[in-house]
Amino acid sequence: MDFAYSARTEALRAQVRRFMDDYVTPAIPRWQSDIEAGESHPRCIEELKELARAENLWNLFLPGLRADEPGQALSNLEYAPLAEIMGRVVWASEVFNCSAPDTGNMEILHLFATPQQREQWLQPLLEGRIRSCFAMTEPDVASSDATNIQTSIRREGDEYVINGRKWFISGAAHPHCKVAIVMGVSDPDGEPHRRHSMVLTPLDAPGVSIVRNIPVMHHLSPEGHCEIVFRDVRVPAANIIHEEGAGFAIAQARLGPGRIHHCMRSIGQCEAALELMCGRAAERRTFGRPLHQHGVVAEWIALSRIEIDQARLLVLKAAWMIDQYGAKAAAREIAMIKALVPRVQTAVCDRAMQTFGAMGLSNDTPLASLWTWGRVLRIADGPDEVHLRTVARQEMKAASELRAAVVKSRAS
Amino acid sequence: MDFAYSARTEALRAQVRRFMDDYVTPAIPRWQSDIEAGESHPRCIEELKELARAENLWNLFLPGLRADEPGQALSNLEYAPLAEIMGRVVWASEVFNCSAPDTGNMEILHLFATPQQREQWLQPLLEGRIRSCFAMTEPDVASSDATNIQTSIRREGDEYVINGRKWFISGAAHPHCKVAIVMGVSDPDGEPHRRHSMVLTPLDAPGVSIVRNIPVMHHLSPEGHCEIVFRDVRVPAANIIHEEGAGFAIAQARLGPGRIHHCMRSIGQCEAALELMCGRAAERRTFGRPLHQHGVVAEWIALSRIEIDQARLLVLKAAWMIDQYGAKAAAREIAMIKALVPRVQTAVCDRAMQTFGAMGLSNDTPLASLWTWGRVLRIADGPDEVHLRTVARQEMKAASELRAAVVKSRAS
Amino acid sequence: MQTEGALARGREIAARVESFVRERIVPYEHDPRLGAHGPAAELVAELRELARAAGLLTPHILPDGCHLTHRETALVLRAAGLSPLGPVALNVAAPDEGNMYMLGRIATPEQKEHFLNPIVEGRARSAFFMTEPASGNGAGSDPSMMKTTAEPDGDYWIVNGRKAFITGADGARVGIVMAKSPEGATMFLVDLPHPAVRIVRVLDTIDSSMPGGHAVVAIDNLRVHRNQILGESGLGFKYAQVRLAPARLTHCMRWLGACTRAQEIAADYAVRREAFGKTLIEHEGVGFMLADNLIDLKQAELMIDWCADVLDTGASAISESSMTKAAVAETLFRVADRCVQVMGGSGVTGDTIVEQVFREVRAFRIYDGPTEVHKWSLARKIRKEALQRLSP
Amino acid sequence: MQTEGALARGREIAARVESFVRERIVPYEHDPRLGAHGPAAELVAELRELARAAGLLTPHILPDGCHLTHRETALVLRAAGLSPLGPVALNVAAPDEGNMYMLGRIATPEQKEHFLNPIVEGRARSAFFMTEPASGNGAGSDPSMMKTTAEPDGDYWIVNGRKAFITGADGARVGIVMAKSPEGATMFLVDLPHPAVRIVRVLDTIDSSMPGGHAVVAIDNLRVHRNQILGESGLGFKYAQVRLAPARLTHCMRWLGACTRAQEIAADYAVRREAFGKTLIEHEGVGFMLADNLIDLKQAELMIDWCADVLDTGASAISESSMTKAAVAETLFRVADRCVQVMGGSGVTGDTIVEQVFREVRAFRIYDGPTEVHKWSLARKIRKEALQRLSP
Repeated sequence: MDFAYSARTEALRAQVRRFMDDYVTPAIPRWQSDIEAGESHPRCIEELKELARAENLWNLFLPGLRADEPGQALSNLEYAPLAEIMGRVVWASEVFNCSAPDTGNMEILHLFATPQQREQWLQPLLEGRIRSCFAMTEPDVASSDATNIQTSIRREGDEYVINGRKWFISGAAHPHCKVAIVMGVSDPDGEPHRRHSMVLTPLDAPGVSIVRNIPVMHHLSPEGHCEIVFRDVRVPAANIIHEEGAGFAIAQARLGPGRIHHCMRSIGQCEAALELMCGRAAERRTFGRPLHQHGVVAEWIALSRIEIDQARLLVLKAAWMIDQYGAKAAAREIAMIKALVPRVQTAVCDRAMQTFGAMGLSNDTPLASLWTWGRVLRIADGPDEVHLRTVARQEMKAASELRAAVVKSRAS
Repeated sequence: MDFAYSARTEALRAQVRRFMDDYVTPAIPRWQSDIEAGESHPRCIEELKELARAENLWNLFLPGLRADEPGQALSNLEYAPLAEIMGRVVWASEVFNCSAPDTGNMEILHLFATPQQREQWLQPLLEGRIRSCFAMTEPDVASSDATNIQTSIRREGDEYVINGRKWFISGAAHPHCKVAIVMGVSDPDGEPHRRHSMVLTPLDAPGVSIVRNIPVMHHLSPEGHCEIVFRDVRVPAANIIHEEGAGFAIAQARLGPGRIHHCMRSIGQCEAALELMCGRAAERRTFGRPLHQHGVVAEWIALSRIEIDQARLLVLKAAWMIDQYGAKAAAREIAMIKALVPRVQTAVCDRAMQTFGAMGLSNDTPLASLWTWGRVLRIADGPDEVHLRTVARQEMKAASELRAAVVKSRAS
Repeated sequence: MQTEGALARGREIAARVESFVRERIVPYEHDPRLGAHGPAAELVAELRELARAAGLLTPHILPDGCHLTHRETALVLRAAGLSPLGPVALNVAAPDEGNMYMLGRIATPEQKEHFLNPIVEGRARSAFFMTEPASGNGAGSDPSMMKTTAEPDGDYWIVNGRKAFITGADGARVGIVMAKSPEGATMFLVDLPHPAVRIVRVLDTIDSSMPGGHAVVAIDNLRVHRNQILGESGLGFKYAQVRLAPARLTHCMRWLGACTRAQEIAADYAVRREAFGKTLIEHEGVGFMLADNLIDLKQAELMIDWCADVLDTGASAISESSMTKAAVAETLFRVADRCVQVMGGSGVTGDTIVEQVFREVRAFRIYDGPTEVHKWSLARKIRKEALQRLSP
Repeated sequence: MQTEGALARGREIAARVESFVRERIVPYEHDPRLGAHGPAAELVAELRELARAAGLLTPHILPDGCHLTHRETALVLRAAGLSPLGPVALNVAAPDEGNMYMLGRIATPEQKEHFLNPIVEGRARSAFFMTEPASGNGAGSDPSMMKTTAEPDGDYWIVNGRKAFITGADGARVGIVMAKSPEGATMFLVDLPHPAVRIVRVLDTIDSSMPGGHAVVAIDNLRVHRNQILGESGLGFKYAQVRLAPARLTHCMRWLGACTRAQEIAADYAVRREAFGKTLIEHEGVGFMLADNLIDLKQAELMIDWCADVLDTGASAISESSMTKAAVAETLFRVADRCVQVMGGSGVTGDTIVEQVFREVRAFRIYDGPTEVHKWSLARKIRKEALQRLSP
């Protein structure tokens, strides 16, 4: 057991931190003014991507990256602390070609793409030339139970015909977004976990319409959380991922590393919020003393530090487990961090907002926006309750095995 | 970074677990009936001590243990998971000569004992022939601020004369308890952190009287949490520990590893409580289904697992930091776990009690007693608030250093 | 909702009860006759003699046998609860208070004469034998799973079964035993002690305010005359409902009183004790805990008064009392927990009642229906109402 | 405490308000004229025309200028709050409602005619210029640190300063400006817009219910006639106290209404939506959240009614309104948070008002005194009372 980052990780952390300080942070005002001018893809992003790729800070999320693919292959444990640093600026991951949902999509394609799919979609994604989205959640059913997904993917000759409605499809409004991985029912009469398939669907295919970019917590993301209707959309049968009926299994597999990334970015946001809170507590005086000398503010700072450090350790442990034993063996840990980290983020940001008073409600700090985003994460990708249910089931199973072992050892 | 226990630790965990299963657990009924018969030191303890020493499971808590001293020297990180296993049975630590407050006292003596003190007190303690107590807390002042301690230790010729009242002195009612390390004021006019000294005080010295064994949360500990009056107690000047005025510094140094031990034992108790909760949830049915299928119980199980795993990681990290960088460098982490772990323990035990319903209020399970003990730990050795204050101060300091560094790097 | 005027009677009694408890009962809080299973019989008798002399024994029942309104009872029982010994001294403690309420409404004149009057006069304690052991799939807190049986035998009934957590059974002179007759759940009034009603053991529990503690009881071939059936055979659950909501609420009232006193003790401690150069209460961590308590105590009081008002309209207040019991038990536990924390080391010793109140209120989160059972039934109510709203 | 009878008038108005809001105002909840800085002026005018036609505009002020009692107001404002648009439509929204209350009590007949009547008639909005920017060590929420000055100049006063978070300043026609005169804090009534009162910017904040949003304002050499002083020079803080407790409380009333509706929406969603083979509400995790809300909503209601009763006795209710504001804001935030969680993805979109109510109530935990400031003053009160108890 060793709680120190490896030398390689420390070097990468320093490099990413320096990159953020030198290039990303100074670009924030440009990014902001482009966005305010209605630009959905600020120009600075492409410039920064070039710089990042030149430093080989590229595709850091993909442990299986091949030598002939651009970027460097890191383990989940190596990548996690880098995601934390990137997470401090909401749009920074894209600069390193490490942004969701592309990361998860690239993982899937890396595992299952046919040579043609690889050339058509994976290669451009790895090179950061296009972006992609993942169309799973549906407005009409509780999608945290993936077997509920209703969109139909019907085979007709050499094509699949897609009909359905999806929402909260992140990234679909990005001007580079060219393709969606659509999950739907291909075999309505099949066994529940073999009913679904995933197909690569170009966003410019006839019948695909982005109905709206949904404001989430009053905030319109430039990349979008979109509602998309698929009406008689036809794609070549060759666009199936892996095989018919594999949709549910792929969806399960896809979630592990992606959740680690999300959680580590959230940890970075917690650290940013705590720094802001400490700064405010040092500067602002009420009732004759600085805020940090008010016991309740000091307690908030301490609790935030405890919660963040604990959460980080658990996320890192989950990353380590995926590296060592695979995502399936880490299923319990992954569910734990997914239920935990957004709660920590909202708690830390909430305290920071309260420390800032009315200013904390405004966009003069990033806190209100981080807080609402944390609140969304308590629901997105399955609400807390679903993940807690998973943890409880695993725990009950482990406890019953333990009881059985005790009974057996007493009998022997 | 590596989250696996070392091979040596795994072997020791297996050995301690087996020892607990083979010897300690089966002795619980004998221990219980001896206690109920009014015996303050059940006979089984001495038998088990011999067995443990024979297996060299002895003095595992002391990294600095010398080759010529009994037992084996482990690092804090190696010992922590063993303390977790021992902690599941409240009285088990003594079997391995690893029980508080002797561990902390042995640490101090190991560092500072004169040859005579070593022979008279440390050697018998290391051999488990006597026990000791640590007399610091006083009823009349808030002792979590150690500079408040008022007991007087006055030099008179070749002797110190001790006058004062102490309470919550753990272990003082143990029949083998022969000596107290007493903290008091030796130089009332000195600089606040140099006013106090510690002296070794035999419990049979004239003027020492154990006024009462205080029931804590309605529970009378056989080893005692005692109130002790020192009235004109005279001890040789040679009984001073280290030097006059060193009391405060020694008290600070003593706390680090001891808190790790307490916290890891508490983690073991949390695991025991969670196991009981899962067992109950599997067996008991209400409103037509087993308890674990009630969402609220499942949620309790999941939250408990998350809280325990997080807390364990933070305690292990603190142990690792003490090993790597010393207790002082780990001060923030030690304050964090002291504020955190008793809260986790009371939360987990509270849920387990609630799962058992009325039975959870009775002594038919150990839960009520574990829960009340956890509640005491939120106050003993400094209430949560004091430790959170420490964490907040360290965090404010770190944050202000960080801001200064940013300003400096921008200026350069 | 009741006007101030209508509450004057209750206020006057409550004021006298408060003075009595603070002046006469509080000094007994360190009496050596306080045991793990509640105050000893001798102590109970001594305290009641004081209350009798002060004209305050059983103050919520008027000389004509009428009860105060629930709102008035709230005032009186809060005052009685200012000491954990107060309710026992004044004869407004559980389970007697609930039993008197139920017997007053359902018992025959002869039954009242024989069973109720001695309780009202503070000369006898009573116990309510309903809960059954959970192991072996007994009823636990789910009364529909009751296994104790009553079989007719001429003018008599023969009762057999096991009961658990029977508060005050040890030392009670009146028993109300719930059993399943061919007609359904039925209550039997029994003179205790009785050779067929055996105290198997008295549990060691974290609470310690109730005389006789909580017992596991075996009932073997208990023979009861049919005159001793309370009301009618088969209507036991209906009668239990009569007792249910008011008894939940009186627990809330008493523990509100106890927590009010705990807050006083903690605040007094916090203005005297110093740490790090100022009094404890000047530390925000402590001051805010006491401020939270102030708010929580007020919320508990308001919920109790609201539910009492509903009961005083004659409604059964099943869901209102569920809301109140769940909210008040959880709220008061937080209050007591904070008082312990404010008191530091003194908070975990018996040197003040804060430690006891903390344990008692922990237990209150479970007895009379754990918080979760109440929430479960509230969720069902919400579901029913939403469905009605959607398809009226 | 008030009898049912005395509340009949309030109940009748509240019932009409509730029907009006549900039937006429709710359909506007997706109106495109709802912006980040509140509903646009045109929408406000349209809604008020509906209320005027229904005879429900400014329903808490009677034709003779008298106000309903605070308890009655609670009933009416809760009903108005059932939609976030309701208070604006009915002209019972902040800050106008509090300003009308204060002007009604302090303004001269001439001032009422000129400044108050247009507000009461729903033709003008008003703003209360008190809070100052925190940076530069301005007042923030601590009024004793006020830096805006008023200097006498013959029959006129010259006012200079910076104000922050001035709700509704953008678009207001009546301004109440607090400044420090040689006598102390003083309030000036000002016709707006005015060239000397410049909206520096309107903040983007997480809430969006209040027309005009929250503005940063620069006041440069504003010249005001002495007739426009509200009451007397130097008594500004005293008048602010008149407004203080009632305005805190009406916020609580309105948001209680909004959260009540959010709970309805969440419950309706939870009985329709299915997951893992049953409706959401049948999952305990969801059912218990809704049960907790049921309890919390009742507690908020009871606190509000209690504090309103205290105000209706004529007391200033400073500490009662602190308790109520702190408790209700935190309680309602938990309620709104659970509604969001129950609604899942729909809960974070604007498809229902749940998302907005959640944001609004988050802001409410800060404005009108953050929870911690109220607890801080409650802790002082507890300290004072404990010291008195110990050495009377």
